[in-house]
Parts: sequence; C-alpha cells; structure tokens
Amino acid sequence: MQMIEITTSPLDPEQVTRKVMRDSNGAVVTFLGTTRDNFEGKRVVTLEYEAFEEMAVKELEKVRQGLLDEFGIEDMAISHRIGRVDIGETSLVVAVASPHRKEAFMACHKAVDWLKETVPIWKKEVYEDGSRWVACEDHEFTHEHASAVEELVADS
Amino acid sequence: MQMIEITTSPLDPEQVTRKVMRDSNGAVVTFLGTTRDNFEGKRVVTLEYEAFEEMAVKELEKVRQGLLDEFGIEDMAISHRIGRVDIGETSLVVAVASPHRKEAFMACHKAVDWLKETVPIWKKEVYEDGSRWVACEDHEFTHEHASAVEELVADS
Amino acid sequence: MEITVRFFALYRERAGLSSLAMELPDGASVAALTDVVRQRFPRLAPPEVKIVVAVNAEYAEPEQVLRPGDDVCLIPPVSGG
Amino acid sequence: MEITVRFFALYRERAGLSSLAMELPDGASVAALTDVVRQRFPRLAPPEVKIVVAVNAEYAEPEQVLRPGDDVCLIPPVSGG
Repeated sequence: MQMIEITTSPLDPEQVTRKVMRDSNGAVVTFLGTTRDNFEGKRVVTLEYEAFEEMAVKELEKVRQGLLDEFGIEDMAISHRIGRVDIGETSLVVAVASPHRKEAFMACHKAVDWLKETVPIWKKEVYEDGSRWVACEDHEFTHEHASAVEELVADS
Repeated sequence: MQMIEITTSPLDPEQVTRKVMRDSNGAVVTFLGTTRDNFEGKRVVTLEYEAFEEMAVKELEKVRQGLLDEFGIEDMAISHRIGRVDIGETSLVVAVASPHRKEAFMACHKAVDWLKETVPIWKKEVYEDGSRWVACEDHEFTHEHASAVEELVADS
Repeated sequence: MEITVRFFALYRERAGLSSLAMELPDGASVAALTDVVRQRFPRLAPPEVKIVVAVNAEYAEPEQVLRPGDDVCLIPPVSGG
Repeated sequence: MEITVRFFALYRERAGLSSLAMELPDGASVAALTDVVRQRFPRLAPPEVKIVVAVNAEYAEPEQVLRPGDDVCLIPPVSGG
C-alpha cells in the first residue's frame, strides 16, 4: 500500500485513514490541513500548490520513517494535494494509528510540523487583487517545544 | 447541529468531522478510538459499552465547552457509541477544528483524556473464556503533563 | 424518606439489581447513603475505593444532602473512550 | 562543466525561467554555484536569506562538490501543508 502520496486529485481523508487502521491499534489520529478563506485579514480566493515531486516524496518518507522509529509505531500515511485547492478543501491528510493514543497524537502533530519545514512544496495564496508565495508557515511547534514535550512523555 | 452524540449505531467519522469544518478553519484533528483485539495478552472477542446516558451527555458537553473556552476555539464534536462494538470498529470519535493546528491537536488530545476520566460510560471486555468491566483506562496524559503542556503552549 | 438508587455496569452486576428503593432518615447526606449501601452490599467495592454518587445526573460531594425525588446513581470507575 | 539548475515556485517566477544550463569550473561546490546564481539573479533572494540547494533530490551542504549530470534544484522557503 502506498503510504506517501502526492496528487492533483481531491484527497479522501477516510481512505487515507483506512490505510493505517488495524485490529491491534486502539487509536487513530487524522489531521486535515484545509484552505482558509483569509490570511492576515486578506480574503483568499484559492490556493495553488507546487511540488518538487521526486524530492517531496523522499522527504515525506523521511518524516514518516523518522516518527515511526521515534514513537515505536508502525502506521502512518501522508497524502498531499498539489495544484489548485479551493477554500475549504483539504490539501494535506496525515493519519497515524497506534495501540495507545499518546503516540498517535504526538507523531501526527510532529509529522505536520516537520513536513512543513522540510518538504519541497510551495503554496501560493491567490487574493482578489493578486497573489503571493507563502514564505514560511507558522512554526508553532518549535524544536524547543517538541523536545520539552518529549521529556514530559518520557517522564509520564 | 448536535455536537454531542451517544448512539448504539455505528459511527461515521467523516460525518462527525464535517460538523466542525468551516472555511475559517485551517486545521482539523479527528481522533478515533477503536476496539483492540487484545488486552494484556488476552484475546478480546468484542466489547460492550454501557452509559448513564443523560449524565454522559452532560459530562461530554462540559468537556467540549471547557476545552473550547480554554483554547479559544469554536468547533468540537464528540460521538460515543454504546452497546456492542466489535474488534476494529470505532467506539469514539472526537473532531476538533481551529484556524491553526496546535489548538486542534491539544484540544482533541485533552478531550479524549478528560472524557475517559469523567464521563459515566463503562466498557466490558468479552474474552473467549469470560468478561470483565474495565476498571480504569491508562490515564497517560496526567494532570501534571497537561498543565506542563499548557505552560509550554502559553510560552510558545 | 425513600430514595431510589440506581446501579450501573459493575455495580449493577455485583449488587444483582439495577435499582433499589432505600429508606433513609430525612436530611441524609450522600455519605450516609454510601454507608448504608456498603452495609447492604459489602462486596460492591473494596473499602479503599470511594463509591462515587451522582445526584440528578451531576457528581455529588459526600456532604450533599439528599431530598425525596432525587435521582441517585452509583457510578463505578468509568472506562469510556 | 555544465550544470543544469532548476528553479521552483518563487525562484522560478523571480528568475523568469524554470531551468538554466550554467557553466561552472570542474569541482565547483554548491556554495560556488549559489554565488554565481546570486550574481546572475541579484533579486532572487535577499542577502540574508540562504539559497537552499538540492542535489539529486537531497538537501546539499554548501561544501558539497557538484559533478556533471547532477540534478541541481534551488529550493525556496517551503510552505507545504
């Protein structure tokens, strides 16, 4: 089964989620990144994603394998849509399953953070009066935060 | 729209997720609790859930409202199935959407932890040679962990 | 006063019934009720486990005073999810 | 040696082209390439922004030596998700 996918077709979150479900897992966490209708007060009309596909697949596989190893789990699937993605549509699906929920939540959150930092995919926001390539995402789950959470997890 | 639901019917995760999606949100996190085929090495045949329904709905609404307030977000839906739930089937769906992903991840994780501590629903594991009421879940995301993460979130 | 007590899940199976009308002194507290319950059903819960009570579908403190007509439920350790 | 460099997204639009064959000394490093790129396209990226390079679909360090036939891509700041 293809656990990493870059496609111009609309994403099917349920199909991506089904890839990671197994009877030995008790928890499934699915993240959907959807196109917001605004950015810093400006109305966004649509988004265009471009990828360096060959490399993006490799980098997504590094994210996947790195987090499976880190959390000792086996099931993660990532699908990224490219090309035009309209408001409310889904550009990213990350699905993670594990026997217990903590690993699924942490690995899914870190996967999204990690892929936003390293995977060669670019987003162009199209406004009514122009467009711009988004330079960098809100890197909210910083490395410091991530390692602090890791320590908490190790302690608990 | 009914954001809290307790039902004997199979859950539809996509339908629960759709309840929380809006064009102003950019992130959706959906948790599925599924029935594992084993517990401490014993093979589980099926699960039976029982609820004190009137109170469970009230307690789920407290979880939902408490976390919407805590994270300053607006969209969370929780569905819990009761009665017989077979292996691999979904007993719980928690869907949270927010403009940015951190709030959706944290609120969804805390919702699952919180509801497992307070909502009057009981799970009976049925084995090939007997059954038992599960006394307490793995309370992995302890209060200490939760408050430490809150501080990290406030700092970041 | 008469108080009807409902039993769920583990407690229902251990008590062998799902509800029971109990006679209590007027103004009896939740703690008084659980004392009577423990005498009546000594194997319901081990002494170190607190018997949690909900009154009218809200968790109740031991000091809470019961009134006739209250919906009183014994809540075994929960395990939803 | 001749190295073909590919431009994506923001860099493609700023450079006005999606690939360019560049003549570089044999044994030139990634850093030497980005120096030449900056001279050729002064508005590609401000001086404080590092131009990230991928060689054969892997991120490359500035010291990495280029070889004829390498697939060299300039990677603007990413924004997937």
